[in-house]
Amino acid sequence: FGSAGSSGSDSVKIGFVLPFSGTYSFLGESIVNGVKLRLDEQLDGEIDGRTVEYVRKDTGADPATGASITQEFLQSENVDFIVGPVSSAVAGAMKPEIASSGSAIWLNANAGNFKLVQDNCTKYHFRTSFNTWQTSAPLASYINDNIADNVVLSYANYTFGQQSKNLFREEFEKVGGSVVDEIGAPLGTSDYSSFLQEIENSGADAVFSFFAGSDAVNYIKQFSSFGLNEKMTQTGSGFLLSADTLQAQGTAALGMYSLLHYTPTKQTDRNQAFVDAYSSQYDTTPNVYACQGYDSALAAELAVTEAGGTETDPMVSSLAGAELDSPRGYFKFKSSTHDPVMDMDIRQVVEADGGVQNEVVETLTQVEGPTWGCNL
Amino acid sequence: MAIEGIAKTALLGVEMGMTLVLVTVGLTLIFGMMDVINFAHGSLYMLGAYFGLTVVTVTGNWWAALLVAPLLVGLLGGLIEYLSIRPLYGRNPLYHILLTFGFAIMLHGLVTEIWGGQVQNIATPSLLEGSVDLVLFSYPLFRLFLLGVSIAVTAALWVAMRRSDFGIVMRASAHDSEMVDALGTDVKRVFTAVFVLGSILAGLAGVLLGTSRAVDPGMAASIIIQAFAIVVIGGLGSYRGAVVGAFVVGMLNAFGPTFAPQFTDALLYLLMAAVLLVKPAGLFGTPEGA
Amino acid sequence: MTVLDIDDVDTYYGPSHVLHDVSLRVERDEIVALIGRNGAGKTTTLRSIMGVTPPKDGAIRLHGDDVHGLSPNEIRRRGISWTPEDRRVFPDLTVAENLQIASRVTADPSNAGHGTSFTVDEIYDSFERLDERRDQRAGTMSGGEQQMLAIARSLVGPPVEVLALDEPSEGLAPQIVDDVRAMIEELNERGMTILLVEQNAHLALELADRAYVLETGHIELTAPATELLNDQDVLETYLGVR
Amino acid sequence: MSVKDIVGRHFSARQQTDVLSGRVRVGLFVAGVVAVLFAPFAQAVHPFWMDLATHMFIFALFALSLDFVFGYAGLLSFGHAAMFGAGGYATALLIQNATTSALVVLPMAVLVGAAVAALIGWLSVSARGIYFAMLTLAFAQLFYTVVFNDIPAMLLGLEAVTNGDNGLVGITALTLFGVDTGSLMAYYYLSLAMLGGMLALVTRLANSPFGRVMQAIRENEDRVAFIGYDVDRYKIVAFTISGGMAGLAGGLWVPFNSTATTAMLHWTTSGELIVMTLLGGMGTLWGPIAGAFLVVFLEDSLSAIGNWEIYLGIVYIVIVIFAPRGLAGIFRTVRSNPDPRVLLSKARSALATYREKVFS
Amino acid sequence: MATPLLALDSVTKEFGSIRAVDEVTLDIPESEVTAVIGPNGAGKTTLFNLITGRYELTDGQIELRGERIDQLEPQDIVQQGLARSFQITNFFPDLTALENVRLAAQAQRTGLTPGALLQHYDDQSETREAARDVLKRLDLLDIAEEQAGSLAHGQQRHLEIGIALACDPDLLVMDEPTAGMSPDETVETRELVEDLAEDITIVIIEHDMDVVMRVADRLAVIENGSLLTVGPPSVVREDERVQQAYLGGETA
Ligand SMILES: Nc1ncnc2c1ncn2[C@@H]1O[C@H](COP(=O)(O)OP(=O)(O)OP(=O)(O)O)[C@@H](O)[C@H]1O
Ligand SMILES: Nc1ncnc2c1ncn2[C@@H]1O[C@H](COP(=O)(O)OP(=O)(O)OP(=O)(O)O)[C@@H](O)[C@H]1O
Ligand SMILES: [Mg+2]
Ligand SMILES: [Mg+2]
Repeated sequence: FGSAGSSGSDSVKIGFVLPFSGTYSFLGESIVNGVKLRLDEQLDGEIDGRTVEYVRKDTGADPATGASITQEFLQSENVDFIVGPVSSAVAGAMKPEIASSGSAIWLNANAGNFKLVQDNCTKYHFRTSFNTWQTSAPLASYINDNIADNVVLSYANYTFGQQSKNLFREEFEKVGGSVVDEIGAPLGTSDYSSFLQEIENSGADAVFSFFAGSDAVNYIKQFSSFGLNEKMTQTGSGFLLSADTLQAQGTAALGMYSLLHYTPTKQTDRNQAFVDAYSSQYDTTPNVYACQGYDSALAAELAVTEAGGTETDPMVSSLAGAELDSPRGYFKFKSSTHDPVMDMDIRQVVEADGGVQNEVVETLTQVEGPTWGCNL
Repeated sequence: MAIEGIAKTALLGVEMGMTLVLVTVGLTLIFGMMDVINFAHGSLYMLGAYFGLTVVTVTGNWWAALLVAPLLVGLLGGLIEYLSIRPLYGRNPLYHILLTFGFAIMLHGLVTEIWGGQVQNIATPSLLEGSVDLVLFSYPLFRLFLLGVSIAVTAALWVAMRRSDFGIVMRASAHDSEMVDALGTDVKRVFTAVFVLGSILAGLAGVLLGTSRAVDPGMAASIIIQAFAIVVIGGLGSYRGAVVGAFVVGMLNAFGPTFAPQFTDALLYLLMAAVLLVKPAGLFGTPEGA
Repeated sequence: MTVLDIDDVDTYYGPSHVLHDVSLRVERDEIVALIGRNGAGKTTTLRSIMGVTPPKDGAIRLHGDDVHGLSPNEIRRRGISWTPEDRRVFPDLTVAENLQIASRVTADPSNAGHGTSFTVDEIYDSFERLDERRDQRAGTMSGGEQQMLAIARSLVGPPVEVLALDEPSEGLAPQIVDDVRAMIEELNERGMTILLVEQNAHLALELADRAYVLETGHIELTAPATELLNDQDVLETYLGVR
Repeated sequence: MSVKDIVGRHFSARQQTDVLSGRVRVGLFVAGVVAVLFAPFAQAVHPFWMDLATHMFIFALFALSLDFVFGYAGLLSFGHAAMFGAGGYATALLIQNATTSALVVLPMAVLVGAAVAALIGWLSVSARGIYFAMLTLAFAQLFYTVVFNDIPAMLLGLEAVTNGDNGLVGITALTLFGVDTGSLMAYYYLSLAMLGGMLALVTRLANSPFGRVMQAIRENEDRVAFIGYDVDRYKIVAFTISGGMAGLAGGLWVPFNSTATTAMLHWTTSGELIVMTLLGGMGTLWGPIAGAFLVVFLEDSLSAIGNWEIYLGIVYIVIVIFAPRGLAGIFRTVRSNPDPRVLLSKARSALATYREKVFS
Repeated sequence: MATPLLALDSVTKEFGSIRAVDEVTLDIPESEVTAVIGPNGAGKTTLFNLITGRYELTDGQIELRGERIDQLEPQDIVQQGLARSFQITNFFPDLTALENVRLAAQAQRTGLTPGALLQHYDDQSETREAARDVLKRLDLLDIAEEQAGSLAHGQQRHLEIGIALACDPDLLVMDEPTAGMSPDETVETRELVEDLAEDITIVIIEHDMDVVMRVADRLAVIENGSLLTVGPPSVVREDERVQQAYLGGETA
């Protein structure tokens, strides 16, 4: 059991609903690191004179566990903020708990499913991460203009992959491109070779993909080992080629394009300061999850300071429409959805000393997604 | 599909199947001999990859990893057998499920603790980079190497099992190890040897596949059920079954996405169910209790 | 010369004490019978000797060397071979493979070669049925056939100094029992010392030189076999032969 | 006359050979009383203990369902997640679209679980031992892919039925006679009552003529046919009953978490269930309940630590090596030698046996 | 002549190239004891396996009271009144002796009904009494509550018969009931068979000639799968072929 009792008026309590075991544990830890970098290191564990307390529990990848931890944090731990989760499925299970309780702000530090906003959107939900539209659709016109007017889509066959692929397809067809074929591979596929053959057979000039984690590594490594990188241009949502997988993908990823809201190598002063602070604290470069964690901390900081306390409704009001000084560049919570409005980077993988890295080739400013009927 | 397409897919199937053999052989040998349902086998495979990763990082030499990592896994497998499975002989083999499940969980946590949860990969040795032109199509050299090693190991083991009485001792021990002992064979030593051999093979598969695939703590869970399915399809304890089963599943993996793209993840289980409904003890197994 | 010397052996199955200070001695080239009612501890005595159920106390010496505490495989390789009760053939293995399990074993250096053993070919020469059925799965053989296989299996492998037979005549047709009798005599002539456990007291006593009578884990008496064969009292009290 | 005497007399009128002997029944009765009194106590001290306890009850019920076929009839099912999930999804869909009445929903969960089990059982009984386990695993995994890919929606032309990997969320609480069971305490008592009722039912089944046949099948399946029983039919019936209970556990689990997710159907759920059963002591009915309690407790209390699986794994390994019959075995040893010195020497001899087995 | 209780008509069983049972035609008349003898591996047990439904016939047919039973499952054959005991003891070692027998008695009385699911087994007084009667007849009543697996060998062999008996058979087939018994136990078993023969038809496989000669009304000799001869013991034992094939030196 965690420490019982409610947080006093002079403390801010944050509950981490994140995976600390299993495949996603690395993401969970990165988010926690990001949060703690801001609150513990830069603010000495205090927001506006209130001590920050944490509770954490492991969701694994199981939505039911996520829901029950959320319940416990809300009812028994009396947390002021919930930070998490990693997976959209877990987020779906958490949402009804948070919406009906209304006793804490939910800083959604990674789950991108746009449906969280579409169906019964709740004002307690603030996305410090992204939504699926933002990490897929905006790449469409860039590809159509600069790379190819026909693509084949490949994706991990689960909600997130399907959403990314559908949103991209819609946008790509809207800007005049054509989609030759779609190829879905089961989540967790370790050998993509026969899917790759299908991709090759499609004859498209470019591929747009959604894969993440170990799937992304397997897919990219095998894509290049079968020589497809010489026949077509690989593009994708930023998770395909993010900082945490890029090391493992290595030179196989060279020349590939992706779209994401945070790039550690981005040459801005704000980012440089963040990277330096993070690196000196944790001995490793930050990734997008760490940035999302960091921004969650910024949001908590802003909410408590502006509202002058941890009352939920005043904090909601102070966050809606507020801007954060995020390492990713421009960041604002859109008033109608509480989704971020932010800069998105189109990056290409290039060689760097001792490996490869993403280089920003173009930044799309203040990218705003649809509202999906949500009007808070 | 064009002829070169079919040929290439078939080669892919053979390659995927033969590579799986490295994992399934250990599993089936261990089961066949000791009735041990080894849930930790996937973890040994995973350790092969991580040990390989570390050896490559330290020495910078992939070939050293190929040699050293499997031996380390073998050593660890031997320790596991010696310290925890050995005291359980003679007990209901169902308890091995609990034991090896415990190891699988523990090793998963341990690997995450030591190497971290992020996805890694063993860099392909420069000697094996690139592709080979096979007239109809070109094929990655590393994968051909993988295929070659798997075939060589499979064949060597097959010959060794035929030449020696190993296979017979194994099957006899599964049924009545006390009697095998009383007839003059040191069953415990053979058991340990089998476990070590199975571990070495799993470790070898770990290094090889850790080079062509992602290395992460989830790799154990993702291979173990597939490996079980193969072993069951072939018939528990049957070496031939493990090879044929892996081959069939390799083909299924290769041709599945072409012919049944919507159902690729169900195919393995459909196959397993179909085989067991027709042959309740797998393709080459002998029914339990018969 | 004493080949096998069992001294004050105590054996337990878990908490239950089955053999109480059992001592017996087998001289070279003897046939010694161990008889007694069901549950007297005959099988347990053989299991103790083989190290399958190691005794808690006492000594077991094979021409002077203590083998107590060695594992069954070491004991076999030193020259004691055992045909268990209930056959215990490997049902999934063929006849040939059942024999191979035993024949593959090499002798321990201390197995001085006083004993003898059979090659697999010799077995096939003497057991016609096994020869015909080399590739049949042992589990599908008839009861009697399995019994033959079990005996045959204990005759191959490292030289057998002492052969411990547990109820070899069980389930055999009368004619085959005659064959077994002849075979035991022949084995003995070939140089195997034989420790024979039998329900069929007549058979055992006709074959044996000496006999021990076991009753609830104690050695009750020992005497030359011919003497016992004619002692109706003893036969009735300890063996239930009416 | 003490309570214990009355209880003991009432429960131990039958023979010693009954499943759950008189002594164990007394113990269970006392445990039941403690459980009933626990809720008000928890309410005062730390209400979330009730949440944890409810979690334990539901998994205990689930483990009980497995022990009935596995420990009792010798059928190792590696596919119980299918029935758990079927009951759970049926519950979620009913609550979302039809009614929240527990009197309708829970019986339906039982029926759906039983129907799935009947099908899987019917298809699997011809296989034995591990092959049976693997066949049930195959069907359960097929079921998992059906739900994960939302095949029902595809077939019915709807947008979503199972809602794929996102699962069904925001499931509201059950009502019982018009009363909402959403509070921690109400659900605590509901689950406890279900567990108690099912334990009584399973005990009854185990001690019935039918239960004896199941036990005989576990011991010597071959002979059972030769005394005149249709073995396959008995197995299917047992599997179906067990599936109904697993369905009930799923039906309780879903409103408890307000979600129905694919994780309920995944093979790891079946695997964890087997672990609970073995850890507790299979074939004792109450052992697996204790096993479920322990696993749920450990997972909950360890999960605040990083990489807590290391410790959980070690606990499993140590228990299986040193406590051959699981928690039930430990408990029996403690009960028969309450003297701590005797226990200490037992523990020492267990260590000695271990050393002997390893190093001899 | 009235229809025999059991009629075998050119019953044949092949295992690959082995003809284990070769065109055996044999009638088993009601209320007699028929002993089946023959060398090891002659096909006796296989014949029993065919009669009781464990194996499928390669050829021929089997009738019980004029009705074919060779297509039935083992459990259905038992329900028709034909039970067997096994050559190798084959019961439920962890259950008590009484439960072993009661299970068999129950099979004849209780189907798979809701009642059988929810009743307490001990409340089935008819089944319990039937089981106790069987144990009494076998003189096993005083070990009724002991675990079958812990019984002495001879008692286990008797229990093996008891289980078959509790199936309430009209025809009981017994495979080597005296196997592994001591001389006095063998005598007891012989007396038991004689007692059972009073009201049940029996077919018995036995290698102990003493037992065979005393209990059997008829002898059927099988060699190499075929029926060599059938007839009264006194006639058969003088048959030269039988002496050669089977009895060896034991004719005395
Ligand atoms: N595994 C065992 N566990 C517990 N007790 C056993 C075990 N095996 C045998 N016993 C007991 O040990 C005693 C001696 O048994 P043993 O088998 O040695 O007798 P035996 O003389 O060979 O009898 P038989 O003539 O029936 O073969 C018996 O009382 C028996 O019940
Ligand atoms: N499933 C089988 N496959 C192959 N051969 C078999 C099978 N079952 C029996 N046999 C063979 O058929 C023959 C008859 O066997 P059976 O068991 O009927 O003999 P039996 O007369 O009962 O002998 P015993 O007196 O030794 O028990 C034997 O040679 C045996 O090896
Ligand atoms: Mg004996
Ligand atoms: Mg026979």
